[in-house]
Amino acid sequence: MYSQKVMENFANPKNVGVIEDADGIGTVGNPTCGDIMKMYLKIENDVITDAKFQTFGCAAAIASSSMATQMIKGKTIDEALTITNRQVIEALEGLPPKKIHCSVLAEEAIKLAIEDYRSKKKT
Amino acid sequence: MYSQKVMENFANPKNVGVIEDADGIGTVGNPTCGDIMKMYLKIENDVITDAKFQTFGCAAAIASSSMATQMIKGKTIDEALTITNRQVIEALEGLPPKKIHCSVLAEEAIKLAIEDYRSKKKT
Amino acid sequence: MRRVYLDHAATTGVDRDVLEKMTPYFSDTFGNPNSLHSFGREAEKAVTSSRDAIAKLLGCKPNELYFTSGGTEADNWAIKGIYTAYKNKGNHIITTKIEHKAVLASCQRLQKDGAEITYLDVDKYGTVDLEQLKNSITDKTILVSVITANNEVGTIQPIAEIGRICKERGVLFHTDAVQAIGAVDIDVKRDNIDLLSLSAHKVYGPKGIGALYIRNGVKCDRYISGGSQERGMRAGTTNVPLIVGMAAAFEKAVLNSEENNKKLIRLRDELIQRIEAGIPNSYLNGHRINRLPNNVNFCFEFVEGESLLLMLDMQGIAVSSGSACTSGSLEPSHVLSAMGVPPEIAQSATRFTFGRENTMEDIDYVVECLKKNLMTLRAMSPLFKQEKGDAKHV
Amino acid sequence: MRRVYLDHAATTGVDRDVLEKMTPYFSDTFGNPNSLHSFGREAEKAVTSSRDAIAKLLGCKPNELYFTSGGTEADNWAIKGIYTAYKNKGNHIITTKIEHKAVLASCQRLQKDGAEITYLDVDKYGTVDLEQLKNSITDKTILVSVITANNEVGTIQPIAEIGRICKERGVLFHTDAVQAIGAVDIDVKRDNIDLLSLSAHKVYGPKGIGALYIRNGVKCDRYISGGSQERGMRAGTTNVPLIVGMAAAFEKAVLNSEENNKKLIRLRDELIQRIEAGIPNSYLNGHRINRLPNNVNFCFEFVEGESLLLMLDMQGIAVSSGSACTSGSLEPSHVLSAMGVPPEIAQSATRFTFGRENTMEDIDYVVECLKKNLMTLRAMSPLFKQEKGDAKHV
Ligand SMILES: Cc1ncc(COP(=O)(O)O)c(C=O)c1O
Ligand SMILES: Cc1ncc(COP(=O)(O)O)c(C=O)c1O
Repeated sequence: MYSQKVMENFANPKNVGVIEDADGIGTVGNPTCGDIMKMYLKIENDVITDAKFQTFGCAAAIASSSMATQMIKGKTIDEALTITNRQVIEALEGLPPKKIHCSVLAEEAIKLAIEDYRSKKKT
Repeated sequence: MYSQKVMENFANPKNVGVIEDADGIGTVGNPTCGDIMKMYLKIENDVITDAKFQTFGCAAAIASSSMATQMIKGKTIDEALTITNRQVIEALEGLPPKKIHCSVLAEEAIKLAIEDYRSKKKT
Repeated sequence: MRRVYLDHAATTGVDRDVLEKMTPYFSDTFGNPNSLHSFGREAEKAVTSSRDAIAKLLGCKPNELYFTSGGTEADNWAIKGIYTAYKNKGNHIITTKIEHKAVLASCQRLQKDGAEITYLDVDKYGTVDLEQLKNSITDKTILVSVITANNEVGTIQPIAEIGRICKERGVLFHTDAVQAIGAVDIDVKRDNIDLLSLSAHKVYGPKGIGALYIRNGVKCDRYISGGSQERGMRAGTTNVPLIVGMAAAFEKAVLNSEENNKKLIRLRDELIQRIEAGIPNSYLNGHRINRLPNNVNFCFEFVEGESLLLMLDMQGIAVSSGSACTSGSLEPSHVLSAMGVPPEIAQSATRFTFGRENTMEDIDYVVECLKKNLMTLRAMSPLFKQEKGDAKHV
Repeated sequence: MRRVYLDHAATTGVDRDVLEKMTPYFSDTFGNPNSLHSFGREAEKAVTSSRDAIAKLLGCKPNELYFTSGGTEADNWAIKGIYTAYKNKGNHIITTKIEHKAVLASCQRLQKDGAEITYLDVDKYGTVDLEQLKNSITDKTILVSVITANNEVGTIQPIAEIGRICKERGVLFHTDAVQAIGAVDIDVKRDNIDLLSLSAHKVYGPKGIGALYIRNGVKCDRYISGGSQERGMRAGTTNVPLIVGMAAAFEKAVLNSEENNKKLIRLRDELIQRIEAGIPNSYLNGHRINRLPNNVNFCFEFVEGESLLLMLDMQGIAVSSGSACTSGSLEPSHVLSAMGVPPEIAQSATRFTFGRENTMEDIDYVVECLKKNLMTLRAMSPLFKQEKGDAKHV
């Protein structure tokens, strides 16, 4: 049911963990619905220098987190904000219809983490 | 579905044929319903000395005819009148429920043939 | 004793190659295709490729095929599922007097729930009347169900024309193709078929597996409720080995159909010719040309069918009197009645259906036995009188 | 790679002896049991002796058994067939919140047609409340349907007591015994069971075959309409090889049940004990004693079930998250919800179901992999914080 790429990113997820002094943190999802994704970003000069995640969820959620963090590392925050769940799905070589929402969580987590960074910067 | 006895009486029916100078003839059934039985009796001093049949019908009808003619040969007509379809079924070692009516035809054919004999004798 | 099986329309034995393809899925690759682990995924793979193969043969998409427990379930599902899904639009269904009992009984069941059913007449060859069909369609009509080829007398219906009529009039068209697969060229898109029933065991596949094709866009309520199998449309653990068997059997039947049919038609026409030439008072049932390649069906006057069947059986020959489903019942075949065959003649109907393993020598043997048995039975019949080789009613 | 199959509640492979007994009925003794000729009679004989054998195991008469395409069809038939047959008497059916989807979905279907359904609660071990059952029966109640043993958490219900209550109150009692056959001692007469569903593929029989027991005297409308098979109660060509396989599988399961169960219970209790002793934040689901001999079901806090399943699968271990039918759906198991397990915990439910071929060494391997995987997944989870070997919510 899962593509090879999903299974690779699930079996050996990249960027698992916590950034203790993160500049932005985004948490999406809800354990009663089955998935929580927490994304930590390190940002220097509006460039994402590091990204890590913690995810409670299915293989698709873990793979989406792994893929999304890889995709945004090194990107500017404006570039990162243009990343859609479709792009995550493409990078994963597809997701089953029932699992599309996992890629949406990844997109949302990035956006929330950047928002968090921006709101912190303002204050 | 049929007992061995039924199959024997179907494969090698006894008393098939016509008695040209029969003393009594009984015909029952109806081709549109699937069975016709015609029984011919030769009767001397109220004793059935010969019995033959012609039957259009299923294996059970043919076997019932064969068995019934064997059962009445040598009997007085009063004895023959006591023969029931149950006795025919027993002698055949059973009939499937859907085929019980075939033994009823045999009982009726005997009764009609004897009635025919008696009504002819009266005239 | 020599055994000659001439009841292939009742069922066939599983082809050795087909059985070989099925076998690994009983005990080795035995997983439940609904399971996410590798045992399940291996099984799912076999189901997917079977579905793809069958879809290709029918000219439909794989996701338009739903596996069932056989032709009977497929017919029940099609008729009842369309009725409950569309009854707010209309309660009228058109079918024919010569359908298989699975369709007829389903329609009769729906009549109790308020459905109105039109049972189309057929002519003496068993062909439906297209004018009557056109005239029967009203704005309450939701479904037309016509059997592709009849299981008793073998008559093939003008399915593509019926499909065209239904399409023009905006009603759904279901056809029971259980007897037709491999014998009749079917393409569900070309022929405008909306639903089609299949079964494996008539073409050397296993018993207990079939399929319903439902064109995408047609709403058909699920019939067996429960788990999410078959995309939520038919619950019950997926029958992997039998599905693999069905696909293999259909492929063999459809891909070799030209060759198979040519051989069967030769046997069929030889038997018809020999009976008509050699056995007086015998009448062919069904259409002479629009006929299943393997079907021969005759009435033999003055004789009852079951007796003849059992006599042939004692000689090792397996035939059917009427259809396997109705033999054992007392009424004459509903198909022959609809064709206008009088009941006393219909009683004698005997069906010979050929298969791949039959030969011309089988025909010699069958004709010889037939003649002998008919002589015996007719001699026993009070309806028969031989007069200079000619027979008349008494 | 080592492969350990621990998903026997989803399906089992066909036992070699069973397959051997079935095999001749595919291609050799292939007749249609409805046919009158010798090919048909040979097949009929196999069906009759299979029916006799199964009846004996259940304590019923052979003519109280009807073959179906599986447990799902049997459940659909029982629920829907009783409803349409008795709806003039009453429209109320009582079932439980922890039935198999085949029963639940059938009841939901009937609700659309005007049926009133009471779904009984269960306690935290998954046992139904007999007082609530008694209080729910009204003069409109026609049927009580309670699963003999649950397929997810393995809890066995007090079937004989439910039978007694139903008998006293004059309502019919159906039980889905698909998971229970061989594992639970069943006697339909002693236990006052009116209808009972069975399936072969959970006990090393083939998929796609099952049976419904209907006590003589109970009116249950036919569900699959058509031919006269199964004494007019279930149409469709009789599936001879699979019926033979089912009988052989049931005989092996029931006649050796004591020995089988003893072995399974040893494995079951060992795994439970090892998980409870070795894995923190793990919670056993279901009843500790009234439990299927082969069922272990745990929630592992801070982890999602599918991830764990797929990790174990990469190590060759096949388990189920919830049941095979519901895995793939997004809602947490309806069974665990009914037992009061909070959804975020229920997400992690993992079912291990043993079979005849499993060993104690399998358990060593499974526990080792479980520990490793749980460590990995928990480390990845934002919900989990390790504090001196103890876990707490963030
Ligand atoms: C025309 C037709 N439809 C339906 C069926 C039923 O199919 P199955 O035996 O697979 O239930 C049959 C054969 O029995 C048939 O000949
Ligand atoms: C309790 C229970 N009932 C019914 C079924 C359905 O049986 P089948 O797979 O034969 O349709 C299953 C298994 O899938 C089950 O576990």
